[in-house]
Amino acid sequence: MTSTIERTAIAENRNYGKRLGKLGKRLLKSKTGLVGLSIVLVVSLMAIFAPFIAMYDPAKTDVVHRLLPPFWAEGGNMDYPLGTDNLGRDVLSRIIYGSRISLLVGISSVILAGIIGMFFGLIAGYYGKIWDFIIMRTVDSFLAIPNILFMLIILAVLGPSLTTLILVLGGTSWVVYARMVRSETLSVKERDYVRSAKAIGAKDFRIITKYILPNVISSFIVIATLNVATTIIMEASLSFLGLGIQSPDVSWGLMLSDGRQYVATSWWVATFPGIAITVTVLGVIFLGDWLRDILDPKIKD
Amino acid sequence: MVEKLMNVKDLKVRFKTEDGHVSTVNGVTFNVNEGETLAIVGESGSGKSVTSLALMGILPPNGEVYEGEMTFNGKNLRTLSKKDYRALRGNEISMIFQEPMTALNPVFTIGYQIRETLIVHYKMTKEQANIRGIEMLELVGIPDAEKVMGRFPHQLSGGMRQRVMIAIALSCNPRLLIADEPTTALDVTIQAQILTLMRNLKEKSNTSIMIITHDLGVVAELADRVIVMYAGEVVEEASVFELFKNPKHPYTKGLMASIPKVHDVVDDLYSIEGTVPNPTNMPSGCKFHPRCPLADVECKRIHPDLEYVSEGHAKRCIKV
Amino acid sequence: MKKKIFSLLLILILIVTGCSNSDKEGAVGEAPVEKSDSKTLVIANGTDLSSFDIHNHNTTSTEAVHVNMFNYLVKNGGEDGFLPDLAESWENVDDKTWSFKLKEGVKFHNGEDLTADDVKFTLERVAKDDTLLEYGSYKQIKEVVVLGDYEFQIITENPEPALLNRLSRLGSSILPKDYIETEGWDVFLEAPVGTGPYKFKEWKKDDRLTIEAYENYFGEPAKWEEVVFRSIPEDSTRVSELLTGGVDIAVNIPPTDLKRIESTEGVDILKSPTQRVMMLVARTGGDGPTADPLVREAIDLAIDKQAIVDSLLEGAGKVTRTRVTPGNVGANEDLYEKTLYDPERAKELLKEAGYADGLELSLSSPNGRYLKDKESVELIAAMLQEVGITVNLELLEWSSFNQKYQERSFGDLFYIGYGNSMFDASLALDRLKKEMAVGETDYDNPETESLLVTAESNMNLEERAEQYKKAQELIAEDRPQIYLYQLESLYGVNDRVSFEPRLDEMFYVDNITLK
Amino acid sequence: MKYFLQNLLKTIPVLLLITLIVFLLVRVTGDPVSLMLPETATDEERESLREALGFNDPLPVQYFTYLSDLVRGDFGESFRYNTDAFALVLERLPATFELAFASMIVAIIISIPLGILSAVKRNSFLDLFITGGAVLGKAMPSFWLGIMLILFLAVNTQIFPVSGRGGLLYLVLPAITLGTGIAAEMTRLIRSSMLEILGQDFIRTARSKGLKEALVVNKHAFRNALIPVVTIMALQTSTLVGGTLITETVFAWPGLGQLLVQAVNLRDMAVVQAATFLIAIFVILSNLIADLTYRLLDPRIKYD
Repeated sequence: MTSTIERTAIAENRNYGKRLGKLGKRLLKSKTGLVGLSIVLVVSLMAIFAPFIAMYDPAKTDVVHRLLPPFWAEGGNMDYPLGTDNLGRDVLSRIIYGSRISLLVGISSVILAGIIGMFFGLIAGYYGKIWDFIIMRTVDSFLAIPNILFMLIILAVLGPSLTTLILVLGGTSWVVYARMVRSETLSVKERDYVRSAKAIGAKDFRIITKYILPNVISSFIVIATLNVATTIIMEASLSFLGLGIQSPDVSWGLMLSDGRQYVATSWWVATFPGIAITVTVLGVIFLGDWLRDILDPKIKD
Repeated sequence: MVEKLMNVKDLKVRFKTEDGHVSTVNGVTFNVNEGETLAIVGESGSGKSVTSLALMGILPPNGEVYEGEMTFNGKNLRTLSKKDYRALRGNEISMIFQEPMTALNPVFTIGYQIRETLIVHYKMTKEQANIRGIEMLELVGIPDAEKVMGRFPHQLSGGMRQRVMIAIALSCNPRLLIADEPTTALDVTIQAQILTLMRNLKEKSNTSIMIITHDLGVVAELADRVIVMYAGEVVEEASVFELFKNPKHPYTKGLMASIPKVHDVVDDLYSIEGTVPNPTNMPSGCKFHPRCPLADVECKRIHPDLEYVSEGHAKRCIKV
Repeated sequence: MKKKIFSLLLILILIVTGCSNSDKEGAVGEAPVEKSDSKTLVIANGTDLSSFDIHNHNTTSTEAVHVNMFNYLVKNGGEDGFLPDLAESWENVDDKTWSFKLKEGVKFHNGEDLTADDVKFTLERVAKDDTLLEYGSYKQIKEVVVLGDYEFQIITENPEPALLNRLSRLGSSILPKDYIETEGWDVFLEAPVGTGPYKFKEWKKDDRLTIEAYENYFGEPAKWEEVVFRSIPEDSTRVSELLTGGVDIAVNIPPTDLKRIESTEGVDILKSPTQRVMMLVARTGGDGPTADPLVREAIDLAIDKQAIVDSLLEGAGKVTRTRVTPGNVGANEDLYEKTLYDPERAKELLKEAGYADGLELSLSSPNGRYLKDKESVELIAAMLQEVGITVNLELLEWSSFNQKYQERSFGDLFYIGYGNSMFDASLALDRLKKEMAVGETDYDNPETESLLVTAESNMNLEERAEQYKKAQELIAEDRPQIYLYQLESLYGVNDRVSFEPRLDEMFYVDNITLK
Repeated sequence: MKYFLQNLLKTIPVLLLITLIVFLLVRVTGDPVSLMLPETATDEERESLREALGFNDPLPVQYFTYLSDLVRGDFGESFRYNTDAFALVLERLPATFELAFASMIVAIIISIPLGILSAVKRNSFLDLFITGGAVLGKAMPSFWLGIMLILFLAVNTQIFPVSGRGGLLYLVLPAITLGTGIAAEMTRLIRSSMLEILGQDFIRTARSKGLKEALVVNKHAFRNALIPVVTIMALQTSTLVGGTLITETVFAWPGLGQLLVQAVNLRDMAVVQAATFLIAIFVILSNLIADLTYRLLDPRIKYD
């Protein structure tokens, strides 16, 4: 009996593995997916190798060379290809370093939210009853308060720092995952092989990790990817409200927000980080959409 | 000479996919005569449904007819303007689909869906269309027709829905009715009722019917003439008597062998080994040879033509 | 279907338009100032005024609006001394007693006469109710004794040489006693009544306050029919409104936009010194590096204040070595517009102090509280780095900064800007008194201390001022606070009006005239 | 109706939880007193104000007081305005409602035709253009969009007023700013929903009846595609209200969003609590309404 159950489950997993194997081939056919992946790869490489790529220390100020335009504009030169900001810091170097924190914030808060959401979603879906009730009502409460407001209050109270920012972004967006994981768990739970495994007395932990988790993971990856994009934008919005990343750290959101004063006078200060955000988010969304097409055609949102 | 209502010659249909163009109908030739019932038989994937969609002019956006002729009542369907084609559809040619459960729009009432055709083609007012709609529902044997007009599809059983589909298809008195597996999705007793209904309708009106099925039982019950399709080609054509009495093609024989007894649950019970080849990966020579009990080296090499063995009976095989 | 949707949308749009049109009724000054001869003046602030409870707010921008609707007893005329406002004359009877005589015939906007009872009501409220934000500045007042309809005495707890300074600043506008007592505070806050040249018309919170000329004003008649104070928090939006003629005057123009506005026809920039002086506050006690006066001097010498003013503030600031700037009682002008900058000497001083190999310091600063605060400390950190001081910069959002500020838990240095609404050296130097300095600067120079303590209650005003001047010299040498520069405010002004900004940042709108 | 009531009952624990969350958020840390007094205030002054305002009570006591006040509709007083916080919040509601409503209309006007068009012309250049545009709309932080709109449409070409609330003209730029992100999301959603519906059997049936393509798409397909869209739109309410925080600040729009941002910055907790609570109720209500609409649109779902 056990072997049959396992075989079914393994077969499903293998099927999943097979699909993964085909990814590369199908990626080459999806133009947007390819574009997305390339953007994400380039930005990630930029983040990892920032110290080797950047020409300057992103925090180094140079009052003499402040607000220099990019090299193609009058007065600009190749020493500062994308110009300098109000403190004479090299915009290009700051964008390169900024990718680190923007990605770090985006990815780690999504991972955090994912872990919390996955945990509660599994419990709510698998154990049901009062657990489900408590968790889902909590989820409803969180959903009723706009994320940005939530973050605004917490950050104002705790004071913004890189860590709190990640914690807050993660701690408020877990509900999306909890909901998704719960509903997937509910449907997987009713499948025959899970029922049989339960009937022969397999431990909950084993059932969850062996049968339920693998089925939930693909929707999970898709949503998580798309949420990285949302988080990057959220970080920018929080910077606008003065509660994002704080100097001397640098993120694109911070650059964009700080640079907004210069829109009319020194456009490059804000425009380049703006482009960096837009392009990266574009890449992440393309990648996420493509993952959705490949991994999980069911989910719509 | 019997008048040919629908004439199909060397029809080829292809689809644009990620892997390039894939041809699923590869030169199909047949005709439907006035008042006649033609059955197209084959396993799923043989191209029979695609052929019918091509005739209706409602291939999915990535599909196209790229060769051959389709003439309906003297009109060349391939050069017909969109507007003229629309005027034909649902009016002179209409169609019933395989899945009564999903073929009706879930958010509109039965009444709305039956009136729609009448209003479009006959420019009826809503009231006129309503009267005609109720008539049609009664004609297909729906009790309480007036009430059913106000119902939504999900409130009806599968059999009832298929009757509604038939009523919609017949409401404009079509000259040709294409029925794509009209009974497959229904359970056995309902199947029998629907078949009886169709036979009665066929007797009452002069409508030509093109019935698409993989169920030879249905063929025996309804058809005058049969075309057997395999991998996008016609492999045998004969009158229904001739075919059942004297099947030539090994594929036909295989199908015959797997006829379920009447009222058995129809399922994929064919005794023929293997599956229909994927259109992206067609075997050389005779497309049936990998599954054919008679196949030899020749069959791998030679792609046989459709040959007449007697009046009205043709086969595509070099071995018989 | 499509048609239906669109007609639905059309209806929805009409509803919305309908709503907003009905809102529009009664709101005047909605449209931008188009006509240059319009008798409506529009001023854009960065924040909305906080309240009409004059005792329960402490924001300059709110008071800047109030001064048009209310009056103080006396006006601070700066170099001209104190001038009569509601009070016709006054006299310092003894150390703790001041007697006043009110102008007669002054009427509140609701027609009530102003009497000494109103004064007693007003001043005793703020002096007694410790939940009021302005309580701290008025608790010196022990009692107001009414001697007649237009005569009264103010009794202070201790000798209070700066009483007139207190009475000519926020919190001391005279309120209508009867109106408030019969109608209640809630009504007053919704429909405030004062004695000023303009009376309340409408307040849409976070949008605009509209006031209109009061025909029975006791002084010179109001020059504008209507004055609108708009609240536009986003700097770039405020600048945009100025550029498009939406407002006549816009406050707090970001220095970045200075050249842009100057080069735009029809608008101009006005600079005005403010009471706010930016500084680094150093811990002079304990065993941290800043306890060494040489280190503090080195820090002072290492910072090129003028460069910060020029580059970050586009010149909108004045370097200074004292916090008591001109216009304040006791200002030491010898230290004003002076600065020290000598990085070489700074390096030597550090060597002398035993930090030849460099030194690490912590510096905390609020972010977003003061003009270009973040950029300034970033620049300061870079300058200190040049002489071998590595700065660990801690940038805090204001509320967290404030919390640490109160806990006095900063490290070596923090960056802050103090204002001074009293225009008197006492408030400015209060925090350097030994008792007040504990845990913050730990400043302890007996000479300074004795000067500050005696000056505080010295009723000989000339001698008092001299004491403060001397104290400032000592402080400039000791450097418990390293002064950087006095901020200047930048106003964007439409060419149709002429406007002279004030040191106290008040908008006396009748001093703003059409050209 | 029973279903509706059941759902309404379910919101009670949710509301209770929200009060707790909001209470904890604002009360646990942060000291409003420090913000209310100037830099120069003494510790003594701070302490007396703190005591007077009841911040020295133990937390559970504060929560209980807060809850019982709340039941009576009393959210406390705004420090900033010295008036009843709830009244203040209610006063701001129309402005925010106007903006949110207009933004939703903008989002609908943009997303419905574009979503349908890109689904119908799937994989065409137009589709790529629309989906690319939608992603771009999503990728642009709204404050940035707002500032750009002001710069180009209000300052450089003086078509629209810069800021403030007035007639319809004043509404255009803020509504576009707030509506764009949602339009982008909805366009993507309508597209994928339409794509799924267009592949359904009943669409083939509709075509086989000889209906015009426009009718097939706009009626048969769209009515079905709308069903999931309505649900997601309701989920956007929260995003929409959240977006007003930014948009209102950029455009000096005197609504709830701006009030909230300033209240949070100044620790005007009574206002933060009242506004958050009201927003939560609003979001929950709109979800309930969406649920009802959903049931209305989809005859397959029956009321229990």
